[in-house]
Amino acid sequence: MTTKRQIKRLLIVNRGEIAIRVIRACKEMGITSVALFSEPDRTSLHVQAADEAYPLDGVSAKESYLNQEKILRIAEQAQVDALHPGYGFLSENGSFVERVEQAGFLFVGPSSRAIRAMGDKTSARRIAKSLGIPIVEGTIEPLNSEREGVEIASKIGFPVLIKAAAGGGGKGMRVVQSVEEFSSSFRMAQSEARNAFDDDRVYVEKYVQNPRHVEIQILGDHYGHVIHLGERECSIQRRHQKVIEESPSPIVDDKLRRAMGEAAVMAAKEAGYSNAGTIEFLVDANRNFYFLEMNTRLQVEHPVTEWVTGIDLVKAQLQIAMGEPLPWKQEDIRFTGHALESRIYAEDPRNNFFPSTGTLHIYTTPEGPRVRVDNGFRKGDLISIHYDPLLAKVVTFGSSRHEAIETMKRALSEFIVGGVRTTIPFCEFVLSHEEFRAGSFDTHFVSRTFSASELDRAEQGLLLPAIVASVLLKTSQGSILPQLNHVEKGSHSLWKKRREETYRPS
Amino acid sequence: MTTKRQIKRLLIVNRGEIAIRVIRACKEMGITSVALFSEPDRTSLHVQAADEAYPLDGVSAKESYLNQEKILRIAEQAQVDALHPGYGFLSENGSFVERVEQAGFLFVGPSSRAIRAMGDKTSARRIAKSLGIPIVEGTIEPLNSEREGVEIASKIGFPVLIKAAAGGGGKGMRVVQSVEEFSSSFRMAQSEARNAFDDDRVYVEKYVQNPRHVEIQILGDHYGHVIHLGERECSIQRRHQKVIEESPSPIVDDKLRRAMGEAAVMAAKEAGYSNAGTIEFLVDANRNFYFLEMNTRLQVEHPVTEWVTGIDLVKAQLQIAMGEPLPWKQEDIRFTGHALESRIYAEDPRNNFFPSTGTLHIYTTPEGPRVRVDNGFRKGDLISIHYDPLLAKVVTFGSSRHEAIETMKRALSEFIVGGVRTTIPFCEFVLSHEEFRAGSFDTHFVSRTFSASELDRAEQGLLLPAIVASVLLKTSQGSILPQLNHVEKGSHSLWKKRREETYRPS
Amino acid sequence: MRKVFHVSGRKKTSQVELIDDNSVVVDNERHSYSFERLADGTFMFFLDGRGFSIVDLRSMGMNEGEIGESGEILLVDGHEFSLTVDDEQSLLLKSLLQSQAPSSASVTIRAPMPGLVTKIEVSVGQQVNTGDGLLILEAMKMENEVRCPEKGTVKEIHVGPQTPVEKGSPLITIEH
Amino acid sequence: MRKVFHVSGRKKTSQVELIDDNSVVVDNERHSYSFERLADGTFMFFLDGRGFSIVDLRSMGMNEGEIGESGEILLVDGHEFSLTVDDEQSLLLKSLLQSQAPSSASVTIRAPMPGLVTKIEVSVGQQVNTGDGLLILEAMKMENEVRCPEKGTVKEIHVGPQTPVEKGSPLITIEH
Repeated sequence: MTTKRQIKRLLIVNRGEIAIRVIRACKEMGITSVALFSEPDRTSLHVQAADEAYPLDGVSAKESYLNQEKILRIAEQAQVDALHPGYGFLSENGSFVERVEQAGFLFVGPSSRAIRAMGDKTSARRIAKSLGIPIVEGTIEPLNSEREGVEIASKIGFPVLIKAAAGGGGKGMRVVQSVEEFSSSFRMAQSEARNAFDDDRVYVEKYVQNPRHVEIQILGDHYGHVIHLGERECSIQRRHQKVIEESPSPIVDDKLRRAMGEAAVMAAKEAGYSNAGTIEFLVDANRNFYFLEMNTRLQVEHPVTEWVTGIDLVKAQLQIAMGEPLPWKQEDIRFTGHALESRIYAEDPRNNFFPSTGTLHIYTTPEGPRVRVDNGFRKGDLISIHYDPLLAKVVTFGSSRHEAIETMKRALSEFIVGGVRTTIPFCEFVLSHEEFRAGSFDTHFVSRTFSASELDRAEQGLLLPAIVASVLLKTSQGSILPQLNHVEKGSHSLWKKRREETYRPS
Repeated sequence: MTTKRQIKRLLIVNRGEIAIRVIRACKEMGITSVALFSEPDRTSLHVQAADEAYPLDGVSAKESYLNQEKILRIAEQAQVDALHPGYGFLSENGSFVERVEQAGFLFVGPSSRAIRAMGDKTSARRIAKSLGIPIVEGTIEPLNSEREGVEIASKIGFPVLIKAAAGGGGKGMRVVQSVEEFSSSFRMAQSEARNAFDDDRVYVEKYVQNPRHVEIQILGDHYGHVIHLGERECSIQRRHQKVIEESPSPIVDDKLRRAMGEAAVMAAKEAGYSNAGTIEFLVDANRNFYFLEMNTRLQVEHPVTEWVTGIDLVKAQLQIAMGEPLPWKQEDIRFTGHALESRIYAEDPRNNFFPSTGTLHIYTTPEGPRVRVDNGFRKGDLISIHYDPLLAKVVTFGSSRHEAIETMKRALSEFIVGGVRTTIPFCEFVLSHEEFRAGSFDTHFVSRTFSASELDRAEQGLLLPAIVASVLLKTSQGSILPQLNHVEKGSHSLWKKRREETYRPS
Repeated sequence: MRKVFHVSGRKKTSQVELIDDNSVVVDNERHSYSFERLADGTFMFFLDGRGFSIVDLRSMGMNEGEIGESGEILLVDGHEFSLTVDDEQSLLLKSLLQSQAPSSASVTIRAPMPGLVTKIEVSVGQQVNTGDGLLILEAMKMENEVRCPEKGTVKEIHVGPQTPVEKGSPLITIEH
Repeated sequence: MRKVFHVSGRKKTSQVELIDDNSVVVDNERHSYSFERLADGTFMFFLDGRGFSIVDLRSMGMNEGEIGESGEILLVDGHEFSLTVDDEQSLLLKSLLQSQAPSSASVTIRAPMPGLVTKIEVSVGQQVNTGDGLLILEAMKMENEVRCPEKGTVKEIHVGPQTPVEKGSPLITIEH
């Protein structure tokens, strides 16, 4: 099918943590990494991390990271061998991938044909159905009109989900509870889909009650060999976007893993799929699973699979793209321990998870045992409204799920961000919640258990120190007791005065 | 022997990265961590990381972290249940441990009796010999005089090693090539040993040519159950101190691992040893191994063992100290992948590895896949002459030794320190060296292959950018072309002027 | 002179009196403390022996519209607190001002982030209930619906469709 | 006016001419560059399209005794370089000064770190060879032997036993 071809220079068509993730793989493989950057990103960390960098014009995603002409022109100019799309942006855009292929570059991902077959949600549902893989009830074809949607929704019964055919990452997705809501949700989903994917086709499916969201990672080479790397549990979501993921899933046993894995591999083979991909399933309370969609790219949450399998998925992607056969058979894949990921978004969990913008005045990431940080920013960076609000991912590992959770709590306690609000306190809430710790939760966990007042409760123990510190800061500003607070490093005065007894805990 | 007893509050008798390592374990186990700090350390990271902190008087190690009276008084005052000594300082001081035991605290380490038996290098040699474990030729008893040392050295033949009976970490150790050198080396070893361990007894052993330094990690509980967790290869040393370690060792196969592991377990059992400990061996070119000494504490390089076994050694130490039986049998211990550690010391590799002091003006640690950083400092901290110059440890993992090495090179390229010189460029030299990469090296690797000019050669590709940048910095200081360099963030002027062609690589 | 402060936030007001360089009385309970500035401008804070890391976000230029002159925004171990700190003089001043202010209760909803108002879903004079959609604000590739925080009548709409807004800009005022 | 500089270090001297805001000629080869200051005071530097991170250590207060007025200490991708940068005027001045200086060759060994001199192993007038021990400097719990960098005669000993020394303090001067 394909012959082997080296990648010596790779263009990374993305920004933030995922661009840096790919750059790191390049460094470890001796590949020259070439970055792109929009105007506001010109001094960003991914530009600094890359070997070379080329400017894109403009500020908005559309003008920059979605600008196909410009990106292809840079690929020519920089004489790269291949393009890596990361996730989001152009990663699942079939016509872009086709142009990349036609221009003679390798694309680090599936072929445009496979993306069209599986990346399009409606086409993927058709394929799954044809293979006898259970799917969620709903339309197979995209909706032609709002009216058609209302009719189908009424037939299968509310609540329903409107989803972007080209979608992913929760964008262009809306839950509709009743006929009255349909019209506004339909238009918002269309408009979001158009903005995010440049494709406003949407479809409708039944909204499954209390499901778990479990996905299977697959890897396929250019020679028809496809394996799966087990599952990721992704039920902890806010606004239909994942925020905490883990592998293995607390509800998946060997038998279910095998069944879901086989279905995933079958679907990928049917579509002639190569490279890394993910099949998303809903799992109901009786452990029945339903094909949901396929993400034809690297997932945000790929690190949890990397940690439990020991396989570097980005390096595997690059090797596959170079025409290497997969070095593993299914039986070579072994799972060790438990891995957990927390996504640190610039969002305000007290205010409906609205994006939070500003300057990262303070930005300290965690370190230490069993902690991996995939981070895209540094102190002083500006978080603007132009791009996805994902700042970093914290991934932890444990010999048990309990240990992975305790390590995550410890790691998040070390992650200090000042200047924007983040999902850190929210993740801490989840990690301490009994249901989560017991492993018994579904995709409604957040809406059922979380509110801003839960954060107040969790932070109760910090209120007294906050009160006293606020007075000390206040008096230092108002210069009432200036000598008290701003003890410069190197001065011993306060120190000397302080009695040892001060340190005795109450 | 011992009954179970909870540790709710733990006093950590150390500073820097190891204090933080123990604090992290406390956080993950719900134990309140209590730190100590000398005067210059009062705003240090380990104080900030701990739940509580108590001041020690004075600046020097002797006045502060070695001040037994004061430390025991704080333990009383803070009402802790146990003390963790870390490594160095009082960690192998039998009389301190005895006082801790007598005061009714748990000591997170072996009993004072076991420390006296195994921590004393001469006593440990006696025990090993009695069990039929091969030892390096030399004295069993500490030297009574310099003259006695010269006699014995002449008998077994130069070169010889003078070693501190209470030693560890290369302190109080000297190679002596000839009779002439003996006197000065003897006195320097004595004086260093007195400073470092408050114990100036030294002994002499044959200096084995071209050996490898391989050690076995053991864990023992209070009920006589002892297991080993495989080996660490520690042959990459400068000044007789380890700087890069790994597990597994490239020369240890299953058979040798079993033989060395069994010898280590046998010695530990004979000494009634509990908690974590390490038996150091020399391995010669024919894979014969010789007992060298036992370190009766946590090792600096424990993370490599943690990564390949999945066992958290500090948590295991705490559980053992609480009287828990070991939850593993020898056959439960499985080794996965390959782990590597680079020690980042504030030392100048261009100047004989002399300690390098100053302020950490720039301090950026690595992140990303398969990287663990155990770090004790942050930007702005002052590195003084008073304590050990270890700044941080970078640990990497790979499914193969090759991957662990490439990940380490990538990680070290991200570790940026400005203000003091470090072992980073030296570690990069080792990681790129053919002998190291082939796994064929011994403890003389560094002295045989390394010189400052090797660093110049490795940095050749950075010289042109350094030259141009130095002129740009110079002109910005001299305000010849001020508008050129200090483009403030947010200003687009330079950006706008720059043509895209600027970015085309030559 | 006694240094007494009233600190409000999180549905609570406390009285804080600074006694000396290492003790403070909060709501009649005495606490010991120390407060140490680090090189990066953050603080190491010990209260009754427990350590906390403090970041003064206000001094770093972060200020929400609502906080005002007497507000402090700080991080305590990474958790953000917005508190109002008044001394006895400023409290007196406030109460005087308040007694003279008109008593009509109205609340102004402000933009939680910079963005583009893409649609306004209410009109002036309209009755609104808690949770009703008021307008759509587009930012970070998402359309976010700003919802009504409490029951009332729309008094004023400060923006139009396609208006770009800054964080904290007034959007809609609701009257009870 | 042409901006020409002579940059010396690592056993090499290069001639650098700044042409404009994005090009430079080094030893007759033209290179393109851009130089961008980041929020933390470091620089992002592109030379012929390759990116490098630059830290200006001198401006951060780091200066080795030996570097002098025209020296620059910088990190390039984390690697430290100490280079001497002269323009044509300062070069001229230096050559004038040098021609007037006495020609006796001596080298002063300086303390590589702060520490305590615990022992002096040579005396004035003594012949020393490369690698000979000169004195013991104790720091960071280690006794470090300062060795002789080149053959010569001990001309002056600047310290005594038990003298605490700063980094860069003169220890011993050797004459060829």
